[in-house]
Amino acid sequence: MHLHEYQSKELLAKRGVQVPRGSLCYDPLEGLIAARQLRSDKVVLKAQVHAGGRGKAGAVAVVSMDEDIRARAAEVLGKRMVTEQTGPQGKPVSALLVEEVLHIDKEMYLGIILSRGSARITIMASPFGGVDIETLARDKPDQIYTTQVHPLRGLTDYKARAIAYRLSDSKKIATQIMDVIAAMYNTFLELDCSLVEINPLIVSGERVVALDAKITLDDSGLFRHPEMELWRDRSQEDSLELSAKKDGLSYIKLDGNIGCIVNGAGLAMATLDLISLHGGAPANFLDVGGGASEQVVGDAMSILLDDNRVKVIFINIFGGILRCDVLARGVIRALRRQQVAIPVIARIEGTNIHVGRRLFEESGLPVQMIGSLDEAAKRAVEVAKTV
Amino acid sequence: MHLHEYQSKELLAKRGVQVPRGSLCYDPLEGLIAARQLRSDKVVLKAQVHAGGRGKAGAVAVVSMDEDIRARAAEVLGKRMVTEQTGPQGKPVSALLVEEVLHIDKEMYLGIILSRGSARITIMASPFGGVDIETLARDKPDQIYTTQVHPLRGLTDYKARAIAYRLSDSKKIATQIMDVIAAMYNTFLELDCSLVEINPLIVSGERVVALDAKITLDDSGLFRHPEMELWRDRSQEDSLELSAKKDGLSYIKLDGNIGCIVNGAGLAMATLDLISLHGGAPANFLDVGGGASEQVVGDAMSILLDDNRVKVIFINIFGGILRCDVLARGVIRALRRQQVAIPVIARIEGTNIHVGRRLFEESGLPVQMIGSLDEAAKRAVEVAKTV
Amino acid sequence: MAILVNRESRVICQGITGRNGTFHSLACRDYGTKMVGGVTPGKQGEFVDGIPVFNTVWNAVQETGADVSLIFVPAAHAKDPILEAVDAGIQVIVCITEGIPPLDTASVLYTVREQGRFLIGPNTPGVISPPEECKVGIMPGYIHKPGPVGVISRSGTLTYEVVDQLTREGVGQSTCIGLGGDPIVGLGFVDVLKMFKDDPQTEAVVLIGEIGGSAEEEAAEYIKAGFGKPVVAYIAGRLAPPGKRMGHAGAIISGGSGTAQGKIKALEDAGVTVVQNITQVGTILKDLLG
Amino acid sequence: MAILVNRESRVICQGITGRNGTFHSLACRDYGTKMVGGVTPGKQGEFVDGIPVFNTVWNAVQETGADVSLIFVPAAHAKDPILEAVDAGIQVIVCITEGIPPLDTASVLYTVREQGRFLIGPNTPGVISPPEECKVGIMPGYIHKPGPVGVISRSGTLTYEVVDQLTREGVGQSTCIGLGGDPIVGLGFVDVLKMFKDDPQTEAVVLIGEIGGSAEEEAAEYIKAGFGKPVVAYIAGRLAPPGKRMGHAGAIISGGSGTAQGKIKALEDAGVTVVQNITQVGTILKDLLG
Repeated sequence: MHLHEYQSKELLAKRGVQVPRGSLCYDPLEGLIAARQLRSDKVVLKAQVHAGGRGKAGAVAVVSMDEDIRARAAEVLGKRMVTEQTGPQGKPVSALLVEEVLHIDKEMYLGIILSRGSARITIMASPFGGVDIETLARDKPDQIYTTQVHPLRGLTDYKARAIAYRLSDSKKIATQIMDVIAAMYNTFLELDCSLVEINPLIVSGERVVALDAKITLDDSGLFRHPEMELWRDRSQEDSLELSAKKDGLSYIKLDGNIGCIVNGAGLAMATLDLISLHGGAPANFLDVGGGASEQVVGDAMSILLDDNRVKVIFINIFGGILRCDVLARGVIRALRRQQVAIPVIARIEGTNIHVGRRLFEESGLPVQMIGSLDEAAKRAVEVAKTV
Repeated sequence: MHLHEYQSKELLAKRGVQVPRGSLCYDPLEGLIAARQLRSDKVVLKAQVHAGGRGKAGAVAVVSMDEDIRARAAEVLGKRMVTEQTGPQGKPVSALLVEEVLHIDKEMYLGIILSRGSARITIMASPFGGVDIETLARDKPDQIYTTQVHPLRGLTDYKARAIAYRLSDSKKIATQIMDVIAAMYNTFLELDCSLVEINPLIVSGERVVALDAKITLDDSGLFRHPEMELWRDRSQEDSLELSAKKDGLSYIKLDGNIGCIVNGAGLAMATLDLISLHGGAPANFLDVGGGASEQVVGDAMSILLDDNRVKVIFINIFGGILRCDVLARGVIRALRRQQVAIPVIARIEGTNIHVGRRLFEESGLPVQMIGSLDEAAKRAVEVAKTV
Repeated sequence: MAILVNRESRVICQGITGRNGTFHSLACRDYGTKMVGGVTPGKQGEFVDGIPVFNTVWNAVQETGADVSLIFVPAAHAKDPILEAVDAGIQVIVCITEGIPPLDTASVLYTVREQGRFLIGPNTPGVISPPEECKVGIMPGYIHKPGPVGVISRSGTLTYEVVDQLTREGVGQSTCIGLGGDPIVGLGFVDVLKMFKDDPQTEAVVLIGEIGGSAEEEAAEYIKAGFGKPVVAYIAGRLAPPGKRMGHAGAIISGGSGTAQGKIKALEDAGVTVVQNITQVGTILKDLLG
Repeated sequence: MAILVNRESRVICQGITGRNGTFHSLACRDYGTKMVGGVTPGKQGEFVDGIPVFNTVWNAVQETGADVSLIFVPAAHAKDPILEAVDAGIQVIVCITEGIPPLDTASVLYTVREQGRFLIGPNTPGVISPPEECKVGIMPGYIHKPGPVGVISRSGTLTYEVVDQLTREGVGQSTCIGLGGDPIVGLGFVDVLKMFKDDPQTEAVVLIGEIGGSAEEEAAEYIKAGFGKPVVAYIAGRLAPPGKRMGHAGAIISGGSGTAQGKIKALEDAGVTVVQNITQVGTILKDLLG
């Protein structure tokens, strides 16, 4: 679960990190008032969207108090913002962070992730911030310092100190950076994060300030932090994907017209690849999970049936814990409830396959059973092209 | 620093451990009222002294409400209690814990220490409590289960569970014991303890209750818990030892008449042993520490000069960081201030020895310098016998 | 022979009295696995269809000599049972549980590795050695067939798909292992490849990877350095959009790394036959070994 | 030769800019020790009488090749510098600091042992190898003399007393080590005895114990199993009353264990010459080696 910049800053500020003065605004007038309250010549307006690359996309604007602040705010508020990370449809901007403009002496980078290979929390730091870490890794690989934290010992002062002194020679600055690192680490640990990033972390005079921050919570750890659900901004997430998640399904919208239902994430990905290999375009990734119930299968079918882009439904199930008869019942129920006659290609295999096959045959519904996965995928692609 | 039973119980109860209902009383009338409030046929009166062996010494009494509770309380309150651990002079009882009497189905033992060899927190448990751990170790060594806690991992549930199920087969009881172990462990860690003990931990019906508890805080960790100083009961400690500690000295009263001042704990112990080997009896252990100042040396001298049992003072200093001239100045100042003419035998060696020796010689005070440690000790013993 | 689990493995199930624990313990036993006990605190003395239940893993190991454990416990409490298994001396730990917070997995993994034990998963279907009639996991046993192919995968049903193809083509398996679909898991491709290398029964390996992380790239590097047995690979997720989690918590392309294309290239550079069409794995292996 | 520290040791001081740190760094250098650097965060670039100061131990090691560290930091913050030294690759860590909470020492000791490093102390005078002109600690250097006797002790001034006797009798020392007076310390008697056993220069050992714990009993057991060199021991604290802490945090008899009598008996059973009168250690060693 992604957090907005303002939320990320709030979590860090609570743990002692300095952030620019500012406030969150939901309409242009509020924005004007907020800007005036900062009593400064210039302010920065930052659109709150779940996507990087905001700078290039014009989602961050430094404006002078001479300008028409309301107009500038209105240019973004309520609009959809397209950045290199949002996809062409963009993401809606419902809130604007209005902040003071700080004098910048130095821009640094600090990020924390959980590294897969070592299975350790890894702190990445660079004295050159303000660009994204991938660019940094490409352009100045020897200016990124990574430090791993012992999983049982936790973050020690000396590790934070070693990083801090690589970013600054000044004791005054380094001491503040140490505190920032500790705050980031504690946030990461306490909230089961998958990313805590401050970029840039700036030196402004004698102060160290987090100019931008990005926190992502790991979905698997969310059950420990139910209070964080209140911070979920549903407007930033696809509504179909959201409702699928609520049903216990894993669904991702794609651009094609072949609706897919598969059990297991790996098999689901392989199914998309196979369809694509045969020249088709899947409308979605949809994993009903290893042990889905009749209800869940029905819900999955409904999501596809509700999607008017879908020309054909391709079911690929290798029944293990999920029995083929349960699957068949769920599919049949959903098809009967819906009055649309969408063609269904089903390749089912595994536990109770015979019962499942018989149920489909006896249903009288337009479900075509094909034993070979390859043939089934080819057929789905053909059907999608002809419908 | 030792805590009283009632203090130990308070710390554990705060962390969820069940303790008997009761209250602390400072005079007999209060005791009577407390007993009545328990609305029970019998109550137990427990003298609060820093010593084990209270049971055998009559410091714990179960009394019926028919009896004269005030009289029974008056038997102990304000008296000195002599147990096998207090020494013949005993310890004053200024408070009485008045508690309900619980039905006991089973008495168990739980204790936590920091084990020297392994340098790990060690949990000791036995299904046979109510006797002290040394007796238990002698009589039922195979009924004591010890478990070590990984210093970085901390106490895991499964370790607490394994102990709990060794004490009880009942899930209801074992689950409560797990919570007690966790509470004890957390107390140990949070307060830098050297001992957290519940003995006995009882099963009373379906409840697990700490009938008696004993917590000792490690002196080296006390600086992290300044609030615990408020709980120090100075009446339970020797006043000379206390004032010595305030001066940064390490002083322990012994039974003899030769006052000793030494730098370094090991050398101080060796000095006592040497005096004893030559037939003398030291009045004290006194370590002025490795880097004592003139002031501290003077304070140390004053403690001995104030002790009217002391017939001769034996100074044994191997100057390293502590310079012999600093020592001499401190001793001379204290002797001059005090108007008593107590003989002093001094064996000093090490840094600035010549200056120190000259200072003593020029002082005109009754300080006898002897170069050989063995001879010096012999001489001190002789002097003590003749004075 | 096979690897990790075999005819001699003595298996317990932590969480045996739960619905899944009971179901799969009995299914494993039906397949031939020596299910010697189970653990559910407070239920010592009970039996699950003849399998004795203990309060602690320690008790179970003492009484049954168990060396393998199959874990079914809720994600919120999975850390402790894994540590308990390690502490009690269990050598191979198979954790089926899905949705364990990665920081918890990372924490236990430290101890697992420090103690030299093997953790399979979490979020794995488990491990099965058909020639040894030993299954420790939730995979459908009947699709397997004893034979010379080792299968390693980050995905459950995709493994079933491949195994089913192999069996239909008459190609049996030595050991099939699901590594688990989480970003942080115990055994990785390289660990298992090393075991397959030393296993005389394994003549070829099928490696089923997916997007996310760099486990496949590391496997490629290891294979390149001289694995010595043919490897056929399939990488799922060529169509996956960056930044989207494809079901598995570990299957996510971030910052341009972890793409299927990168993995396929690395494996091909290492001399691995990378299959584009998942449905051809069975026939390719048949040709390879035939 | 000697053990632990020698002519080649490259020593840094953590806390070099403090009063004690400066004083003893220079005293060690005066004795002959290669003091190559010091660490005080924020003071990199400064010098202490010619000794360069670094922000981190890591920097100091990189620049100077240090392998030994002498630590002077307040007890409340001693944990972190020890861990830092270990992490930066320091092999021998001498921690002078007194009054470190035992739980802190126990915590760092885990990492020190896991990484195979040597921690001397805390609450130790340090270590000195007179034949190698290397002193890493606070002991008065001038009382020492190169020679064949190894000295191990839990006490500081008592060691000085014994060393002084030895030197006066013309008996020199190979290495003298204060283990530290705390209940939890790094190196123990047995660790150091093993080193002395392997050190050709050491012909005899003086072991100075005291009440509390069971380190002397363990030493006795080790010696009994075949140490092969003569050992002379002294145990301080025969008069100590139970339950009273005799200055050292570790010197306390509790529950009837840790008594001088028990330790003396164990050592005598192991063939160790236990001296009753501390002032005779020098002459006994002279007779032994003469």
